[in-house]
Amino acid sequence: MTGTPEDLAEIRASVAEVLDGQADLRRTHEVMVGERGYDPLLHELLTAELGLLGLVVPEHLGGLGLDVPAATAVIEELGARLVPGALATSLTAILAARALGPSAEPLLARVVDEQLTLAVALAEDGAGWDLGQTATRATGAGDEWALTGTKTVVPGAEAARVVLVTARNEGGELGVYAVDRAADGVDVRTHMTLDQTRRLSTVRLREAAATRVDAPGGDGARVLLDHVRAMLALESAAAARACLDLTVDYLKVREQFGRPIGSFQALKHRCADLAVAVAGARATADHLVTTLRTGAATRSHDAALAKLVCADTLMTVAAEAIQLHGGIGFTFEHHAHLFFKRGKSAQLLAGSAAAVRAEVAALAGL
Amino acid sequence: MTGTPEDLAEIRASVAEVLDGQADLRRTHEVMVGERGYDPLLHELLTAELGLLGLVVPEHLGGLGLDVPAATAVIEELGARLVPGALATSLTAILAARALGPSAEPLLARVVDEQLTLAVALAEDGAGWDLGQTATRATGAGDEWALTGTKTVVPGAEAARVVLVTARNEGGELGVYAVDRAADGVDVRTHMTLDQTRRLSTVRLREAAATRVDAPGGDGARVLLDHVRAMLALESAAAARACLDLTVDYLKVREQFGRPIGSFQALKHRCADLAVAVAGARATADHLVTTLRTGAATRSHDAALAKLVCADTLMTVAAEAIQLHGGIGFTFEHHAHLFFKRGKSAQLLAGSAAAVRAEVAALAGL
Amino acid sequence: MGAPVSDEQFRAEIRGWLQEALTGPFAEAVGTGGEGREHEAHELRREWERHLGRAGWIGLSWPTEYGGRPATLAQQVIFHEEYARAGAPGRLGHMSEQLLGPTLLAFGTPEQKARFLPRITSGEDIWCQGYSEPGAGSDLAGVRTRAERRGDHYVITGQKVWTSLAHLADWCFVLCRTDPGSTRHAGLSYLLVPMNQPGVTVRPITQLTGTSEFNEVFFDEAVAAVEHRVGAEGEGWKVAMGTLGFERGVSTLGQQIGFRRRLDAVIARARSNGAWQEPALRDRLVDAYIGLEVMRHSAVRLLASAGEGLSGLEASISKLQWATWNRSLGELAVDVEGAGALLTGPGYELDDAQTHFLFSRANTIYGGSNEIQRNIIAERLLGLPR
Amino acid sequence: MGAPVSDEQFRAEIRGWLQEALTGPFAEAVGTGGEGREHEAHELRREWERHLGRAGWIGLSWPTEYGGRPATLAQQVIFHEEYARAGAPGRLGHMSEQLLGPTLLAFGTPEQKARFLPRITSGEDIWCQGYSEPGAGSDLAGVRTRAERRGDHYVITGQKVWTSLAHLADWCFVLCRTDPGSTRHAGLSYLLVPMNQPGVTVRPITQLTGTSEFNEVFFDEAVAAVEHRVGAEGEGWKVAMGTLGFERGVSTLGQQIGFRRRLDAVIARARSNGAWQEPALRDRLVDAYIGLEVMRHSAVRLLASAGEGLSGLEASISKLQWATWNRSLGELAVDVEGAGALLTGPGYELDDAQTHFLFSRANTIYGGSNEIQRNIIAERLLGLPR
Repeated sequence: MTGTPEDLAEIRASVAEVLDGQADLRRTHEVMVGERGYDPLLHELLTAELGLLGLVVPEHLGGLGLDVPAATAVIEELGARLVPGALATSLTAILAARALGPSAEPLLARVVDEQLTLAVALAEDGAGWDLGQTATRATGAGDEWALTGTKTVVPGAEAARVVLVTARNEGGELGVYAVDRAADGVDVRTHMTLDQTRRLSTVRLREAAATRVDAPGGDGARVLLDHVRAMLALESAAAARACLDLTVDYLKVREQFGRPIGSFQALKHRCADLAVAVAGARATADHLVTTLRTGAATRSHDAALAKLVCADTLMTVAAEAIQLHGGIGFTFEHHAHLFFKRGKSAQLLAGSAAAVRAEVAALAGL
Repeated sequence: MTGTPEDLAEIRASVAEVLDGQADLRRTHEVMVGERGYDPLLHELLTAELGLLGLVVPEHLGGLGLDVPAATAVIEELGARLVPGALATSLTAILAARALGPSAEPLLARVVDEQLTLAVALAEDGAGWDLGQTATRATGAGDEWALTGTKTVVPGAEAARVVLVTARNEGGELGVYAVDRAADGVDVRTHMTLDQTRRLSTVRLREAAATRVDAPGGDGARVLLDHVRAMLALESAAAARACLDLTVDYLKVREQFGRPIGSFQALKHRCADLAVAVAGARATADHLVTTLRTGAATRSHDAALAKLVCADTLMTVAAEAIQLHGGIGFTFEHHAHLFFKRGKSAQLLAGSAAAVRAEVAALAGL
Repeated sequence: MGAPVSDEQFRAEIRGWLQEALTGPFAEAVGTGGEGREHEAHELRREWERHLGRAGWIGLSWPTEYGGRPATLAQQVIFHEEYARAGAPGRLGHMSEQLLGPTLLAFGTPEQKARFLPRITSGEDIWCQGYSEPGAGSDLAGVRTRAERRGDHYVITGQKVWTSLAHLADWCFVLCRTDPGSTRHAGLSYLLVPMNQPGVTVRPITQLTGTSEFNEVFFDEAVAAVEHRVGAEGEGWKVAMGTLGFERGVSTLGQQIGFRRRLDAVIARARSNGAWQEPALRDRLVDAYIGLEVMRHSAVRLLASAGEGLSGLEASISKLQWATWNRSLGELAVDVEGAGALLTGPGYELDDAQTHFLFSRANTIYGGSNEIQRNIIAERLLGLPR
Repeated sequence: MGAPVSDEQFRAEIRGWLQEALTGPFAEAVGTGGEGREHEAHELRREWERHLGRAGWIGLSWPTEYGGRPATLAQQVIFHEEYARAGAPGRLGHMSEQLLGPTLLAFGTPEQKARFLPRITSGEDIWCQGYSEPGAGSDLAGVRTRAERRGDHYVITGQKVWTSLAHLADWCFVLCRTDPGSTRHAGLSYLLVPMNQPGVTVRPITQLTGTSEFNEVFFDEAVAAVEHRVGAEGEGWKVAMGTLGFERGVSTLGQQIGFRRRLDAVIARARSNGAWQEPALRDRLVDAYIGLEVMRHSAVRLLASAGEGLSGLEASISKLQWATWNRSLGELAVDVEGAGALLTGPGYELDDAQTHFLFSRANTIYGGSNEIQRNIIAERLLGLPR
């Protein structure tokens, strides 16, 4: 594997094939109402067997050494099927760790070595995703840190073995720390969620042992936030497309008044508008992948903008999907509502529309 | 005439008949590009001959003594045909004067006696329609006042003989004053306007002789502002309806792809949404008429809300009218753009959407 | 109870009665059974129907011989306003009173009226509606459920969906195809079918809220008496359309009070959690307020011109307005909550904002979808060609 | 000029050339002839076309034998970007270069190419487009203009509308019905008609801006040589559709620079007059920025996958995006101005915001209306049934 477009297409295709067999929407539907809320066997298959965690980890750390697009392609395929669990957050954390440079190499080596799934914990009550207001404290030095604080609405924590956490040291500096879920002083409480495909947890840390992942003086916390937004953007763009496909397929076969309802012009025009939105979201997500790949300085701007555009697009498409399906789209057994709920969680996580829009404006220098 | 619903319908019908003959849209199109920008003969006909200025002036002041809805019906009929000039502003000023009570009776008597057309001048550079920031000064006392200041974007002034002006006296109190256009120190400069059916003037006052119209200690300026908003609301609701009718009639006859384009479902659904908006605007305008008629305490709230809703509705309908007419709707000789431009002037006059929305929220106690 | 009362008297009476009932034996029923909460407190709400009936609050404006009570259109609105204001429970008798009753009054035989109407006004019988079918959706003329006449009975086979309250109902009014060769609007009949018989099976539909308001109803050689056919054989379409007109009737007006309560609750929440300070959210809240004012003025205007009831056209405009408005408010409610709205109780237990957000997606689908309403408005109000 | 240059070299070259030309003899032409300003500075812009042609900037990627110049797709985009950035004048040669040229390259005879293309690349000939007809609008297949063959000529009678530049053009490419019994797509031919002949009359259409970009063109026994028919007789539809594809081509990508300039101007105005402090307006401005970013990413994505050119589908998405975006920005521009935007200069002279506001209403109508684009996307991209 050298990371050519053909390699990339092959990786995407093989992941898609596995997911189509093991983690299609019907399976997501089953898994999300189970006790765990995710499929441990799928996690095992994609990590230990397929080695996805090592995909973009450098070769000298034991990984396959592929570039960013290999991981983002997998995030998209997971997103299109709304796969629950810590697979997307793991790849997101790995991408973020890569971007953090040498200081994160020990973590990356451990990820491959121990096949660690990861979650990313940023938000706090009161602070939300405003990094400047982070109140979780880190005490210690060098390799030995103890974290105290509470992180809320953490995706992936129910299925992750390590959680990346933002915290402030005694000097007031914000940093990124890795905490083992199983360590003393770590309490993960997973909630039932409106978006059943994405459980959220409260992570309480009381003098929990941690290692620092980012280099002092850097913008590690921001790197983490940008990558979480990128995850939401990529998932949403892929899900929006899948949801539109689902809807269009239905409109082609469903008949009313003696005609396929997809032949009614009012519905056609609405679908056309959705297709335009989906194309825009996809292009914006693609651009973000390029930004992450090249390490461009526009990362924060592009991630914020893409999360806003893609989450809104998914919400628009999914809301129309329910409406265009009519009564059947309102049933629990149908998939439309999964996209709808996923759209709302993508909108509300990692910053409200107002906050993210203001960030985009500031970062764009408007 | 006793003001029964039947009387009202009769007044509306007879005014509509005159306007259909003398002031239909085709005529508006001609008049608006002329030098004056309005039709003096129509003004003469509706005032001196039909006596519309006396319609709602109390009988003891020489008027017909009808109630508010008689005047608002005329404003609506003028609005539906986008009739330029000072007819609507005259009726608006008369309604406001009625609401001001005994202090305004001398003005009302003069209006009937001399067949005065009226304009209302509120806005100033910098202040806009924020009454609190009015800078025009009134010096004097009793019946003799002198006004100094500049009013901008004044509708109707090009065709009015008297202008009602808000000004602040030496005690800082805001009041309503009547200024004769022909008086010394009054300079009216009329501009060409984006909305060609509504010319706007700058009225410069330098020690101009004036009489006070409202009673000290009251909220005369607010009464005036509310009535101007009411005028914009009523005109817009009526124009929106006329514009939708125009468009629907076109869609019924215009053929493309071998069918009347009104049979295409996408266009039908858009027209249905417009019809819902028009019905809402109309109901809101009707409610405002009731408020003005009963002197309800909700006047400021209802006028602000109605101006917002009705102006936006006209803008929406007119924008769709151009689009649904296609190329022909983009030509100057077509009427669609007159509604479109009128919609924008209704939106931007008497307070921006943001300012008026904030007022509505405050007045509603939200 | 025969003499007409003034609107003020009427309002005072219903308000007083509701207050007494809802602070007394039915205190627990307050707030139950609203939209998306149809699954709540069935037993209590069934008793509530009887309580309402005994007090004479069912069948306003119906003839007194059937247990009705004289009431003007304005008073019917007042009833709905006060009912909503009091937070009284969602009506199990909604279909019976708003749909079947008016249909029987308009199309029923004297015997049918005498038999069924008093049991509606007394709150005893609960009815459900058998119109929609799988695969037909908004296209009611696509009914495929068959009813074959055998002597003095019809034998019914087919399937209905989106039947709310079917699991509680005593009777179902069912649109069936009695002429097997017919298509579309022709050949349908309107039958009254007892639910408690071997040929009827009810299966609840789980909705995206995780709860079940709606059901599938399977008819497998279920039986209805010929004398329980409303209207002539083959004229069921006309009868059903009459009912649809009533469905979007006067209760819409009273509904506004409930909407205002919802809006006020969302605004209060926004004020308490700081969302009100966010201009974009505040604008949306103010726009929701303005939209509700527009609906209120529209309703008053309709009421002033309505006389006997609302036409289908006015009802279509009203349905499109409120369904779309309420759906938007549902989304606004969770946006005001922010990310906290993503957490539910155990077992997918939803709070008011979450329930509103999810359930209101049905508003624009049921009772004639937005698309159907737009068709009606475009063709029948604006006269655009088919 | 034969050897390929790098993109950087190319950009430096065109940028330098434009700067020299537009600070020198063509300084007065800067900013003229944009959207809604087609009526400006005709003589100077005609000379500008020849200046462009002499410098070899017309016919990028066309064969050098017709005066073209080797240029990659990326370089064509660079040309449009730099052109917009420099504020260079609106192109009178737009139809010639973007529409007719590619059509002749694809469908023309060697003689037609040799005769017409060099006069396009030299900036000598100006062409206009004769497609739309009164009563046909977006339905090009409804063409009724007839062309009757008489010996080596066609004799043309009929009327075209929305013909921009007709009053300046030397030639018009006209879609005519050559088979009098035909309907719809069949029986049409694509003819090249000289404008300077007795049978052709041009009448300007006054638009809602008060200016005239567009014209009506009347053909009254106008003449075109049979050898100037492009494609076979009766195959004009296929030829014209090829041209429509080109129309929405690569220039769309360069257009973005112009959009950004417009947006920046509106934002600058909002900052200077205080509108930026108004959250609702600021949100709309930021959303416009975001919308433009999305269009930019879409364009880059298309470019990366395009190879030879854009497909009609991608072009439809792009057209719908930019037309709707630009129309919204036009409204935003006057809303930022506030009530002051209601005053014009004498003689209805419009400023930039007013021109943008009014003229942009045409964006969603011409070149295939939004409705036509939605039909195309729904049927050809999504595969929804007709």
